[in-house]
Amino acid sequence: MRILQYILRRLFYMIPVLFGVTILVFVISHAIPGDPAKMIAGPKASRQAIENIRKSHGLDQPLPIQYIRFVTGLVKGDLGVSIRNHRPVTHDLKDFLPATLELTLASIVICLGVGIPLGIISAVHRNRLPDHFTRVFSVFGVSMPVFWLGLMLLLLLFYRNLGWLPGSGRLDIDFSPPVHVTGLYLIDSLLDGQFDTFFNAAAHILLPAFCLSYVYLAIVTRIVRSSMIEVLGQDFIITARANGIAETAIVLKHAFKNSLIPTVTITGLSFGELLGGAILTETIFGWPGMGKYVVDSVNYLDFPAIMGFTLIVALVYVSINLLVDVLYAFLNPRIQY
Amino acid sequence: MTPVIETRNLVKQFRIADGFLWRRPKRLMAVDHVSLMVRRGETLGLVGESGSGKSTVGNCLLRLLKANSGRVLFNGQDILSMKESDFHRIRGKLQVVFQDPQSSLDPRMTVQKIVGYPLRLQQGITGRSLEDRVMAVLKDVGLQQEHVDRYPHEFSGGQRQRIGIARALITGPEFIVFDEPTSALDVSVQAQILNLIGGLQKAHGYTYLFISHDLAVVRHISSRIAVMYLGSVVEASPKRQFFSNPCHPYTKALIASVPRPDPLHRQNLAILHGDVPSPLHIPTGCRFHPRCPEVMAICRKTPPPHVAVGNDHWVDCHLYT
Amino acid sequence: MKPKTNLHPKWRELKLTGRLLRSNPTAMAGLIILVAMGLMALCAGWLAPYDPIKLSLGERLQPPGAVHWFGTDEMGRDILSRVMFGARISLRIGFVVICIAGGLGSVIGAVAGYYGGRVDNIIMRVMDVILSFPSLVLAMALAAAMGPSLNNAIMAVAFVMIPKFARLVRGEALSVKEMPFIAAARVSGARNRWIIAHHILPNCLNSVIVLGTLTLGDTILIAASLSFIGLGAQPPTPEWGAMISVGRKFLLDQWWYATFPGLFILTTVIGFNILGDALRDILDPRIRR
Amino acid sequence: MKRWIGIVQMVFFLSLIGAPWVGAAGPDTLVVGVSSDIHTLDSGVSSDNYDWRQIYPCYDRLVKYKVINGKGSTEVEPQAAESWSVSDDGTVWTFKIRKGMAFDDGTALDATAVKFSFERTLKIGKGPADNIGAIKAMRIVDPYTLEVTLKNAYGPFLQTLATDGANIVNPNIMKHEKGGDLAQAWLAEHTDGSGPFKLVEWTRGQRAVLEAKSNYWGGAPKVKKVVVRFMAESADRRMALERGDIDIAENILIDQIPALEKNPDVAVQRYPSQLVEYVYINNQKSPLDNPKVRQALCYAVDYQGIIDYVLQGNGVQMRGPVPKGMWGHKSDLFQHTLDAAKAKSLLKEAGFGSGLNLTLIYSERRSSWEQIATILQSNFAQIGVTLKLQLMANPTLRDRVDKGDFELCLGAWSPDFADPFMFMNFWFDSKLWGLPGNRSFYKNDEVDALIRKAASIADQGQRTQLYQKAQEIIMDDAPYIFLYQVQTVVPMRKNVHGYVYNPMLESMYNFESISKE
Repeated sequence: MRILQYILRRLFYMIPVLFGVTILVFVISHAIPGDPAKMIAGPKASRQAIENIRKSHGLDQPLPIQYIRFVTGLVKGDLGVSIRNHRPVTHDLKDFLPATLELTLASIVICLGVGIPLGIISAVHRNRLPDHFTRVFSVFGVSMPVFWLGLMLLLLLFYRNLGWLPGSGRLDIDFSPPVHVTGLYLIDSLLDGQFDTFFNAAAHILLPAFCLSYVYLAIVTRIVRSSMIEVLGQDFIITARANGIAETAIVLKHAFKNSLIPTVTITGLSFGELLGGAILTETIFGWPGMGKYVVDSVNYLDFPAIMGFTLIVALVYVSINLLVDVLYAFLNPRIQY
Repeated sequence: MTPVIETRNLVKQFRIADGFLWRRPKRLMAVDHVSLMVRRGETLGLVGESGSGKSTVGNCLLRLLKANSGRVLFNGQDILSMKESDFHRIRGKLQVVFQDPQSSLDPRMTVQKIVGYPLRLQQGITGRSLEDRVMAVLKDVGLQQEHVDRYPHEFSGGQRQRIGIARALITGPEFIVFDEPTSALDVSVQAQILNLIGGLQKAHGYTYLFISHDLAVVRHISSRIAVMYLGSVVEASPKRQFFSNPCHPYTKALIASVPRPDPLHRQNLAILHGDVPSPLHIPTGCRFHPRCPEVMAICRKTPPPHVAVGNDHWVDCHLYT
Repeated sequence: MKPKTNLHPKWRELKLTGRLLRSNPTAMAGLIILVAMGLMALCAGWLAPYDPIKLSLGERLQPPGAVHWFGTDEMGRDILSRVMFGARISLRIGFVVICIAGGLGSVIGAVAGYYGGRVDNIIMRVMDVILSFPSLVLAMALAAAMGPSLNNAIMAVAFVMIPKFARLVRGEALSVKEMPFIAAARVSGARNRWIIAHHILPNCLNSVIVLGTLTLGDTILIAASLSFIGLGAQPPTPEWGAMISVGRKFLLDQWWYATFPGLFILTTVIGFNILGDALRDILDPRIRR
Repeated sequence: MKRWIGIVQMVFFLSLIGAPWVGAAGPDTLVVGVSSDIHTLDSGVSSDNYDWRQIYPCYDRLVKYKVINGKGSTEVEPQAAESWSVSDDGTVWTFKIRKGMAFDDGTALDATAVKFSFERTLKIGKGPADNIGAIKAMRIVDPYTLEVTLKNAYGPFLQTLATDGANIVNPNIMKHEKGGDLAQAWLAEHTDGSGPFKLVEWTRGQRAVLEAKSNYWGGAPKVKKVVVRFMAESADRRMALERGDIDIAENILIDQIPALEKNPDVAVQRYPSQLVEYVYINNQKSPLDNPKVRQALCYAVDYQGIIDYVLQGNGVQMRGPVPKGMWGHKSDLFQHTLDAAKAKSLLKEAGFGSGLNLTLIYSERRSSWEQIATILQSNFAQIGVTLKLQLMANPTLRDRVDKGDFELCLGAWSPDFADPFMFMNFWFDSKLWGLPGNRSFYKNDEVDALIRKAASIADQGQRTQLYQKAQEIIMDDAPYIFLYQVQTVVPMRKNVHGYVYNPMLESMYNFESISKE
């Protein structure tokens, strides 16, 4: 009941934040000098054609009215029509957001799946070879420009020179996208029972997901390592050891559980940055997500698209953080709301 | 003698949880209609268990906390309703020494800066004359000249508390609150500090409010003692009467719980039943009734009256009506 | 107690920091990297073998060799010289951004944490708004709105970084303001603004320095990303991110073009990161005492 | 330590199993790697060659460009129109529509369908309407005869009918109309034409799949399926081409071409295009309103250097505004070449012997611009002109060009139809200042009169004379710096045959005649 109230209260606080987000995007995107009608009318368009486009998208209205129209549409679940793609922004969302979410989720899986074991190994073998190795690995991670890593190591090495992994895109040419349920190919293909599509999609997502996750992988490794070291030095662990409980059991059962909380926190915080970092990764790996869509929207001043997408990303970010806080309470019963 | 400082029906509540939708905000009654006074040149000891609200009273007196209602009169002037700029002018007259000498000194400031601070901020004194005044007051509290350029972490606990006292003294205050000034110190150092505090009072005629949970310390330094229980003062009397004729059952229990050197007196120890109730749910009637060994039916319903049981001796208890 | 010295107390603290720093090999490694980068940037005018801007189209895209250690770019310019001059821009971006974002963010965070209540709520909601944007998109839109230029890119990145500092300092301020020395300062006659400036902020300084060091690396990366999408330094000014951006077009055949600036970004950011990590320990008062 | 050795061994073992990734498509499927996704499939709305790439093969038009000896030409020949005639004053055109053509749902392609399509485009009034904007009225003479009346005689009219804006759309799309949008919402995501292909899949950001119609009236296409893959990065497309994942790669950066040519599986074809790049000089802004200053700038540019290094030789210097390969081009026209001494003396005459500060704006729309801007900066420095470069977002750039708020600006232009009208009338008519075409804000009454007259008559010989006379005046006024005419470079797998390049159909493919071994 308490937690429910807490969630409700947090949901309530989301409203002003999202409202602020719409205002901020609206102001910033309209502050970019230029006219979307001039962008999409084509290079040789007559003034009449530009004027017609401006009218048909309501761009001839004063800005406050445009904003009010956006917000009233928003309340009805309508994000407007993309100026550049001539179709509802919600349709574009349905097409591009899942790809980004899939990439982001996959990189979180990699982050945790690789980062936690590395952190544990590092903590258990503190100041010995595996630890040094892990620490070097993670310093490189947080310091590497994402786009550079993607270009140099991954595409050049694994795709072009070694040919172990497929290149850009989400699927090979022989595969059709699975039936749209969640939009995440890895899940949709399994739901559909198409295992070869699943493996193909998995092979495609590997490089970009690793590239995207590397920075956060390093952070997760560090966090797990330091909190493990702290926990391993505490009295109850020493007692457990003295009582002859096997070392592996101590590490996994006691120490690991205690290091979960900071890991969850950092994962939640990283989610927003992963979504943002996806822009560069998507560009490099030709990943058909919203990163490129947003960049193009900004380049074309496609206001409804910019507004729609930032709003959705903000919503995802805020919701994930709420989720993290709830998980927090779940993992740590001492915390009260 | 006229009181230097006096509180009338002082109330302080804390909001501990925000209200939202159907949930009302939670409030904690920390100080519940407290009336006290301290006369010029005397030391009033304020005792009570931790959480009884005694430090809150001290903080309200200094306007460190904003009281919800009631009045605080300093030399007859209500300082709670005063404008900030007016109060700023008399700030130097009211000073405080905190419990933890380590955390009450900004770790990033040297002794010179810490001690000279009130003068600099209130009277704009700087430079040579400020240094001289700092030197003088450091000498008063038993610190040396070469200490002025050091940081707090370079000192021992007792020395730090001397710095804290020096800071309180430099403006020449009329009234000083000591908020458990010795509880963080070793016993041997405690005595030194208590003697310093007492000596300073004798030399300069300061007025003290001495807050402590330790009856032994209070007994050592106070001329009058007040007892607080769950945000309210239950008994106040001159020191001699306080120990010779404690009236409130809580006071009796407190005195009885002080360990005595003589093992033969142990059987007199009164034992309080139960835990201190949460200040969120203050019992009806007399707030002490759930633990009181002499509880009566009326105690559960009616708040006790304020009764004079002797010269300058007040108690809030149904037993004396 | 420490032996008495005649040095000014501030210097004694600095000396202590220096001693702790010297006894920490990783910190020294980071410091040496950064000092080397800084010197390279400062002395680029003397060190660089060629003019970083002058075109010599005949020597276009030469591989690394005795004449051009890092090869040349598509305009025949010496990449080594451009990397050296590029350090000036990249480091400047880093420092300026951290100064702006760290300064503003700290003040905002301190005000929010110190006053609490409604002020805190409003400020932190605004910070949430900024945080809930993908930072690159926000910086991109800002840079596009203000017109792409180095200064605008700096402002945009700084804007995006403010909430990081604000959050940190707010958290610290919440605990610092409960410390008795804040009450003591008030009793001494300090007003709110004075307390924020003289007590809250200085006591958050260590954390801000650590975060600043760690974020400086991030900042260089974000600024490089902005240049990577064409919104940073304007050509022909050499900047590492912009160099990689152009260089990636040549990556498959002229690997050296994007590689060297990439390595320099990597090295610099590593320098900041390990120094930051070490500073976290060194400045920790629990360890100092 | 043993454990680590084990892990290393395992990785090594896995790398042996993991056979090189094979993703190539079979011979019935043609895969094209392109840089940009489709925005809309509605030919009444789109002004974008990248959209036309998919739209064009799905529709028929009244006329099409001829293919002569396997090469695309700028002449038109009958397609949906079997034949046509024109009145003497050039304003009334009568088209005989070919019988036996049909849309997918069986609806016959007839005069009504043509009339419907043109009217729809004109009514929508966006970019494509400008192309066929000469049409005043249409009359259905009989089900297979259409009479089109023009507002006034318009030289390039027939050429405009070969553009994507003149696609013939199935009138039945109107059943998808919503809120009077002329079915724009539906047609943005679907195709409904009588062309050799139809769009069967469009996964946004990933690919579009065109399926060949075996019953196409002009004969079944040679491949069964065309997959257009959207791959934003040039390096990505190049790697995919080298690995055989795609068959044709579009827009490969010029610097990656030499390495591609070394690949034995890849054939690199070069075609002279009519895409030109040039510098807008704002003729209305001091000191650029002085023709001597403009001429000086034209003399200061190292044209050959730009072509040799930026284009790697894949281009030729322009000679006047009309590109080579377009009729009306004058091969002996005066054209500025690099002559720094002359440039300096011209500047001196204009009173700027001591130097001049100018700003060049450009965007990242074309990857070559940054290099060109840098070279121009260095060229201008030789004659004492300090050039400030200002990169800006494309919308901002277009806005400033439209308002005339610039000094120098880099631009590119390609014709929509094969007529010098696309250059002469757009670039120099003082009625079209700003974005509509005259980006140098040039005004010369004599030129205005010449080009307007040339547009209103049908006779090519006469028109050539008028345009060439105008060009001579223009070269003296130096309103733009004409840089070069690009060679389009199309790399494809060696087993792809039958590709025909047409300079009017930039980024569009003759998918129906391409085959794969």
